Amino acid sequence: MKLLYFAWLRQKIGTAEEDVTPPAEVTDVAGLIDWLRGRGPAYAEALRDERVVKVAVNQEYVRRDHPVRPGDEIALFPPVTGG
Amino acid sequence: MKLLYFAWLRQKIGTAEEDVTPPAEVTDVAGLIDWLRGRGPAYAEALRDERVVKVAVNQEYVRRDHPVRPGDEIALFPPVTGG
Amino acid sequence: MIRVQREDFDIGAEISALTAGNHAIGGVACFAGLVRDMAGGDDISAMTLEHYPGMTEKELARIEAEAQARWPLEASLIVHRYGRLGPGERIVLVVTASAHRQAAFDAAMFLMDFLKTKAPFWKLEDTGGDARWVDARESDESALERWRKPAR
Amino acid sequence: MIRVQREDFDIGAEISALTAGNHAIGGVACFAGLVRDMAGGDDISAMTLEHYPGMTEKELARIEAEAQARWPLEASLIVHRYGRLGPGERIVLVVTASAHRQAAFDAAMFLMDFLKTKAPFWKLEDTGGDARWVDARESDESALERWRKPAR
Repeated sequence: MKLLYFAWLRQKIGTAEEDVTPPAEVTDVAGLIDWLRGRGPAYAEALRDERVVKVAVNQEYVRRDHPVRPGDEIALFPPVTGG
Repeated sequence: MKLLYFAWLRQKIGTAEEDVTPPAEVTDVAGLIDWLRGRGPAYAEALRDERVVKVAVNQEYVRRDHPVRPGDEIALFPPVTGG
Repeated sequence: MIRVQREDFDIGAEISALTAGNHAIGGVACFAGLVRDMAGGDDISAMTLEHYPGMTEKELARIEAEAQARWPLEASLIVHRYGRLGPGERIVLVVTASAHRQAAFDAAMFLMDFLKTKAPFWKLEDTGGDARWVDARESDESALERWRKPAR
Repeated sequence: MIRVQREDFDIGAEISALTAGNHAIGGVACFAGLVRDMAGGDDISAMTLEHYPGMTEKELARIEAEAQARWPLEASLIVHRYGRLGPGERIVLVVTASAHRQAAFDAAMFLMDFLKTKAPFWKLEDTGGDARWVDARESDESALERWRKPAR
């Protein structure tokens, strides 16, 4: 699946975009975030405070129990501040 | 005193502006309207329905008990419809 | 600022002139009233706006001062036209600028509500052959009610 | 209509293009957001707007469709810029046109409230040497509450 990061999440993780293949037991957004935290201190720090991490799957806002599948475009970003 | 009429009040009365000298017992707006009604059928018809006659003395909205004096500019008009 | 004029106005140019150089402004709300071609089912071919020169300017200035007192505005503008206007033509412009958007929106709504019920303008609709003075709307009067409570 | 672009926009030209020829429009409300030069006491020398291409357009279109469903709008427009912007520069434009003014005002406020909390844009403030991501405001989130009740 394709992961996208924006704003300070992008800066903390150090990349804007990556392709990942999590293990089969990662089936939803919550599981994906847990798995990402284990990928290194930059991920752990960026994803430390769950409340300020918003997630979109295939460009739609989703909750933590939303499924994630191979081929999905999954974006993680802080609360938006446009307008 | 100088009287000004606007919109359909102007059309019904047939003039936009006139100088009048009411008798001494006309001391307020209510008295002036009563006196004007007696000036002819066009005035009586134009001022028949009090509720749709707004009055400004010297360019400020006033109530019926507001004094009228020689030298005043007094405007009578229907409810406004700008904007 | 207030202006009463026969000529048309350019909304973008008015907003630019009003806000130029003031970087404390975070939001600009504006409202423009246009001549509609339908009123109560009759086609309007034109409209003539009559006003009370002198009192109009005073009332608009008074309404603007009231809005400035109620909201932290960085700038405001009211432009109202008079004379003969065709369908689609601009009649009135209200612009309010503030650090934050809600103050700008609220002040613009306030200005429009007061202008509709206090500024001495009268519309004569020409529906082709027949000319008819527009009646004041009950809903415009009742729109004032919401401003009786203290401003936020 | 929605547009996401790097370039500036001309408010007057946008409104004219949007309303041209539609004489059912009686009122046009608009809101423009500008870059303020002060944020929490620090001078902002510039701001960079990052966004999520693809999702941004989808969210703006969804928000606009929701406003169209709630109010009888004759036309609407959202333009949002991205990239680097200096103090006083225009960031966002919302325009709503309706037969009556309150629908136009309400829809414009609705669009701004949703855009502020849903459109995937992020502001990076440059306060001279130091760059800082703008925090989401609690008040923007709570501004949504008022739209929970059914529209007028």
